[in-house]
Amino acid sequence: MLFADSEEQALIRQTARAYFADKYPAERLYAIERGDSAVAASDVRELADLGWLALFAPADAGGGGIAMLDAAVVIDECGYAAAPVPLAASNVAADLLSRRPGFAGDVTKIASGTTFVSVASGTRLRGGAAGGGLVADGRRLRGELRQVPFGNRAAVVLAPLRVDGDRAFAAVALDGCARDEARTLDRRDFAHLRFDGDASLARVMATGAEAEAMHERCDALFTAFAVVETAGMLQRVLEMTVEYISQRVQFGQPIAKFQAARHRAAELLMQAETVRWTAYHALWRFQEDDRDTREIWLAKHWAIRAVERTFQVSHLLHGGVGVGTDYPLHLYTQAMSALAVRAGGMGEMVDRTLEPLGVAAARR
Amino acid sequence: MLFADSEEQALIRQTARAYFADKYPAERLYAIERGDSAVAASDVRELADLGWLALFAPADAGGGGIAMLDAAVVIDECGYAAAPVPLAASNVAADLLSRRPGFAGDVTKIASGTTFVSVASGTRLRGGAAGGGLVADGRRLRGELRQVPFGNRAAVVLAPLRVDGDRAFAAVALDGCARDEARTLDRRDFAHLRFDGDASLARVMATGAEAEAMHERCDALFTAFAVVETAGMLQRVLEMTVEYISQRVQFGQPIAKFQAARHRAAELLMQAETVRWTAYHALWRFQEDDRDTREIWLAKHWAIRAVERTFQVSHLLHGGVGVGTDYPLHLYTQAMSALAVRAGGMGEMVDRTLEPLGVAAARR
Amino acid sequence: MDFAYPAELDEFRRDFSAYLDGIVTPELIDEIVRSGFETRGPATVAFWRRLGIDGYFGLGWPAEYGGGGKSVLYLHAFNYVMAYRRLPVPVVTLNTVAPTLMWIGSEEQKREYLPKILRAEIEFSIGYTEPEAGTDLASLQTRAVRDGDWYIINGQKIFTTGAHQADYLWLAVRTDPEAPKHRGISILIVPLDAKGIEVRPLGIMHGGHTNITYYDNVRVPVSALVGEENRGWYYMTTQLDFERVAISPVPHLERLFDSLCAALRSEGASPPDEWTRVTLAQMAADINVLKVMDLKTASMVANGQVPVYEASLLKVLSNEARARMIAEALQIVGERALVRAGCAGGFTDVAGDTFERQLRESPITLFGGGSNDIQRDIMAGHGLGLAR
Amino acid sequence: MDFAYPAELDEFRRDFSAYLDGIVTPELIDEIVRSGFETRGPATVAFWRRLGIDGYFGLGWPAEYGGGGKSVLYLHAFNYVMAYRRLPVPVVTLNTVAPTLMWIGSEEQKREYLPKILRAEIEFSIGYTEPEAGTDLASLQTRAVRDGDWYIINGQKIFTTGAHQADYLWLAVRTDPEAPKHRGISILIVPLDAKGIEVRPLGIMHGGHTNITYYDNVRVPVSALVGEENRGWYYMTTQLDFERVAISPVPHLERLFDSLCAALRSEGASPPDEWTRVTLAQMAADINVLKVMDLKTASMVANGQVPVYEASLLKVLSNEARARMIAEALQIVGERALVRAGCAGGFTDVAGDTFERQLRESPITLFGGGSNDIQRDIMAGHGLGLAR
Repeated sequence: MLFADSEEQALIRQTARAYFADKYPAERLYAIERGDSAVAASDVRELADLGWLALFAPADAGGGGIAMLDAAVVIDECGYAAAPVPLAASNVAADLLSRRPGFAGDVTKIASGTTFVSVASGTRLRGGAAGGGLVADGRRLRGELRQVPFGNRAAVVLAPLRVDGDRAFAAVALDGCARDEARTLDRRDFAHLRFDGDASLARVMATGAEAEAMHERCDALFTAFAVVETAGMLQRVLEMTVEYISQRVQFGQPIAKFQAARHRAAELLMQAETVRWTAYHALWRFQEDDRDTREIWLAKHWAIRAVERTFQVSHLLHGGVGVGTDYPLHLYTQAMSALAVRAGGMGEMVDRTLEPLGVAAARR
Repeated sequence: MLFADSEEQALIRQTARAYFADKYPAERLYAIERGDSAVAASDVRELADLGWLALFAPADAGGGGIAMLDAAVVIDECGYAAAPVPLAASNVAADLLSRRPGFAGDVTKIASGTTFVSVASGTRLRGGAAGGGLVADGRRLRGELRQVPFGNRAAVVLAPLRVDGDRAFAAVALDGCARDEARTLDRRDFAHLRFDGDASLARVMATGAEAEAMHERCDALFTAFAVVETAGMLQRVLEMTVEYISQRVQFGQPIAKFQAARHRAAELLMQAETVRWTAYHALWRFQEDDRDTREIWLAKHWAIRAVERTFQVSHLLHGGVGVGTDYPLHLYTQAMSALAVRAGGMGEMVDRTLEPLGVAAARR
Repeated sequence: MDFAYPAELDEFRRDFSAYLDGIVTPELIDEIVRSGFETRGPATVAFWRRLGIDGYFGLGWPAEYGGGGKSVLYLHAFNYVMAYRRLPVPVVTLNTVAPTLMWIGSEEQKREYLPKILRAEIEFSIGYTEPEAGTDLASLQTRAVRDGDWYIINGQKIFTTGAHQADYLWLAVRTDPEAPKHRGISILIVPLDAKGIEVRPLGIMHGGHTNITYYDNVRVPVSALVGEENRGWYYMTTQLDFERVAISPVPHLERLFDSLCAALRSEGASPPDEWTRVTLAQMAADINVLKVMDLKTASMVANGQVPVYEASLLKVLSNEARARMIAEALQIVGERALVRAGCAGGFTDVAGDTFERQLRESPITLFGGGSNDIQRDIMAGHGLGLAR
Repeated sequence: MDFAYPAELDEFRRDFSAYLDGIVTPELIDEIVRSGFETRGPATVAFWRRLGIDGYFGLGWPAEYGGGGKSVLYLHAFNYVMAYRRLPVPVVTLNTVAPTLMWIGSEEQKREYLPKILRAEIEFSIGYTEPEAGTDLASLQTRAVRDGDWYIINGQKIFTTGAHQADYLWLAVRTDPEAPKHRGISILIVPLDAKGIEVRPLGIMHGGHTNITYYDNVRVPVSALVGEENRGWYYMTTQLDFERVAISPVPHLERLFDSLCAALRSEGASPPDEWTRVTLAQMAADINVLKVMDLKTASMVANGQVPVYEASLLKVLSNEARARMIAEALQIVGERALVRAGCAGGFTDVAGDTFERQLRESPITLFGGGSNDIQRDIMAGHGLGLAR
């Protein structure tokens, strides 16, 4: 057992930290937040060159073929940098496509940066608004997908839908759909997609129980990576706060000399550590046996509360400085609060957490 | 508006504090806890002489006729002293009996200390185990009442029951029942009562909707007084803890000089204050309009969490001293933890709290 | 104990609400919502003038200053109703400047400013905090040096909120650098068009901006001094005790809660899951506590007492409840709560505010007016007698 | 990262559980339950001797001392299984005395005590805490004065748990009153039948008692000194770091949780209400965190690292979870959980323990082994580099 980066992971982490720090310094993040800059096609191509858009899809299907846990290190560092890049969505999409024989070409296109593919995953994944809204009826594709990550520039989105009344999971080309900007708490690049077009734009990947399983895999992976990304954010918030209270002088001494402040910092440490290790551990279990998603939901459940506490404590310790748009804290607290809702919220996690317990349902 | 004792209430409080301090000093409480002493018939007669067994039942029905809020001050002080006397049960019983024309004689007997009457109120009041277990079928009274307060020496217990299939509320004489000691976390004088006797021992006070309303009133009053009693305990735990940390020296200074300890003491203050005022305010609402029980459930909901926090914080600050049986803290933390469960627990309070919100039930 | 809320105050709340229904126009609401609940636009100014003329700004002022002479409970009720409806109030001007002027202002200052405040013709911005003096406010360094009949001000303030649109600054300055830090502070009234003042915007995460203000040899006459020289700290803290009561934190939380319940009750909403119901029940219990403790502090002031630890207690309770409730509201509403105002598919509360904006705004209360840790120190000291 | 739990350890757990099924008799369980999980009775001693003979007490000891030479992960697994089943372990003797003796004991001490410990023939009680030295352990005052080949001990200890039934004390004494407080402490092994020792019971709220022990000119030979004179504090704290890992707080919580789930799943149980279900889900998430962090600290030790802030983190997390979970368990079970052992109508967990007793026991962990506040100081210092 080793609860620390392997040599290879340490190298990946080092590379990713340096890349994100260089490419997404605070000034650029502020500009993106203001709308004065954006993650451009060239930025995505760079991610493709680094091999980060399809990290753990098998190499023979056109992916990077590295272990999920190694891939997670990149996502972790993406969170640490608060880089608003669509790594989680792209990697999940590549994984799903790589598992269907006829779709290997798509993985290659993702990996090379030729086609950007997103996934329609979000809150209330199971039967909720995000993924349940598409219907292919005869020759027509109708409905909408809400808050699709990077939906403003994706060419394809993977989504559950109904084809002639049956459940299916498909790769939907976005050529014919209308895109409404859906600026959110954390990001500017989400979109609401409205479809009223040609059903042939939806290439069905699976139907029936297979589609259901694919949707489950999509949810599990997306949630697991969201927790890993959150762990990266919590780590950076911890470091930022420790640095701030060590330097900021009030009442004649650094804030960190006050016991209450030190204890709050210790709480941030607890949140960051626990979210990190439960996230990686859950992903490892899934990597070993992809029917074992239980720890993913437990880790998300925990992470939601950790984010809430970290939001409060980090802002409390930062005081006025922390709410300034020229200081990075708000980028993190906003992004992690959104992630806490996005990849399955508390209500859903309670349902999923209770399932394996075998405890009878409430009387109603 | 006045959030403080009136002159009359201050007098009642002074009397009650002095009486309980004199009559139930720590040494006697330890002895009662060990089983080397008990609240005796003479102790109950003293309470009768003070007029405390039927404080707010109307004077013309044989009660003390004071306001509920004034009566609550005595219960509050009973909690402050951790005195294991059956004031809440007796006063609730007197109130219920005073409201039925044929039962004024019982109130007089309660007030004079001739007959001790308890109520079968407890956890899961509505349809739960405590009150729902009695059946009068023809000439036979059968069933059991669990954890009846002061059930080891009460002569009568008020309880809901079914009479020939209909809901009823009755005064049940305990002559013919078997009593099993039910020593609990907080007390030695509870009893499980098992009935297999004469139905005429149950004098019916109300049936049908009236019985239901009486049961509701019983629950509401019992819960409200439980929160008031809890407030008294929280106050004493606060004072005890403040005194302890002011005197106990560690690392060369009193514990109270450590910011973390001071902040924890502040938290105890918050718990004690909030439970006190929500309890009295809720009881006042009920006094004004006895259909308005909403605040009682809200106050209990809050008090349950306050007790949990106070348990942790007070023991943390006391360290080893707090767990010794020669120091009073454990009497309080045990008693308040039991009260938190007893007069309606969290599950029930959530149900009752949600009722007035008009929010649709969960999908199942 | 007497918990009966005075019938005349119930009546006042009803009447005032009906009055507001009559004068709150769609244009006003639109202006408020579009500004992100931050800017003072023309509809807002017109609204305030109307409130002033109709006597609501001077509700609690003594008759000699043209006020209504009502008890602090009226002020509390006024602010409660306004806050619940998310209507703007010139808080600093009404709750800090005016009462302090009535208390220790010169006759000239009273004559000059009070009538204009009453009619909403002028507005003040508060200049206390400095880059190196946040929580430790008393260590402020902006200097005012006496030069004949003038003070000459040099320094820098941060979080001078509203300074870009106000008329005057209510400025805390150091007039005696030799004295212990709490004893060398004075309050000056400084016109914002005085020479040497520079106002620079400072973006804040919930939208809009506060300001940094720079003072370069700004000259004001000695008549700008409020009260006695070097007694400023005493005025500031005494005023703060009262201000904390007039401005209840509770109506905002009540609106949040009511908005959630309304959304869940609305037709077409899917029934809430177990977690949502359990969370709502907890919120209801929290709101109940806050309302009762809020009444307690208000009634203390009405009875001539100064709630010290009680105000701190209410602040800590409400701050923690607010942070928790907003995070939970996002969880209850789900992804729709994440959408920013103006984008399709979002969700707003009864006052047209998004929950995501309220989340972005929530940190302010965690440290504004003394952090929760400072409040806990106050409770330990004033409430329990535990000296540091 | 490598999270795979070694297959040989899985196997060990399985085998050990099966072994226990074979030797745990109804008499043993009855003795344990009736003693309130406190007393060492004859069935318990027999059980321990059996475990000792079968090699389980020396699992992690080097072969030279007759041990199994297994990694700390085996110790962890052994303790986990025992704790989950609520079976007693002579914790102090096995986890403090034996490892410290192996580390810095004299050859004579090793020869004298280790074989007997291995065979469960002797037991130690720990004497660290004093009335005036609780959390601030290093300020202990019990003196040991050198007198030729003897130490003469005078003083008083509190919470000398088990001293009424143990054979030896593992006593921290002050040997140099002039040195800084951490540098004048030594460890002595003191037979409990030595002249001048008085053991008085001190009742504790979860039942049974701990002890106060008095030392009146107690004489022990200098050979009773463990390691070097005045290095005691170093030995105590170093040992503590390792001890904290071997003894996981998690199995107790897992048993609590599993007991609740089993009760709710059992036939005849009414379906849980919403609050219960939401609370169970939260407990499940908490348990998951604790299990993962517990594995982390254990694997660190197995890899030769010393978990300092990590151990504190686990302690704080588990203490808070424990206090919360037990209170919630009482709420979930309801009034039946309040009934004391031996009275009708109660409820017990899978190991025959009542929840109300566990509530009474729960305060111990909040301060035992360094209060949660001390642990937070350690996290801030060692984990974040924030000096006091």
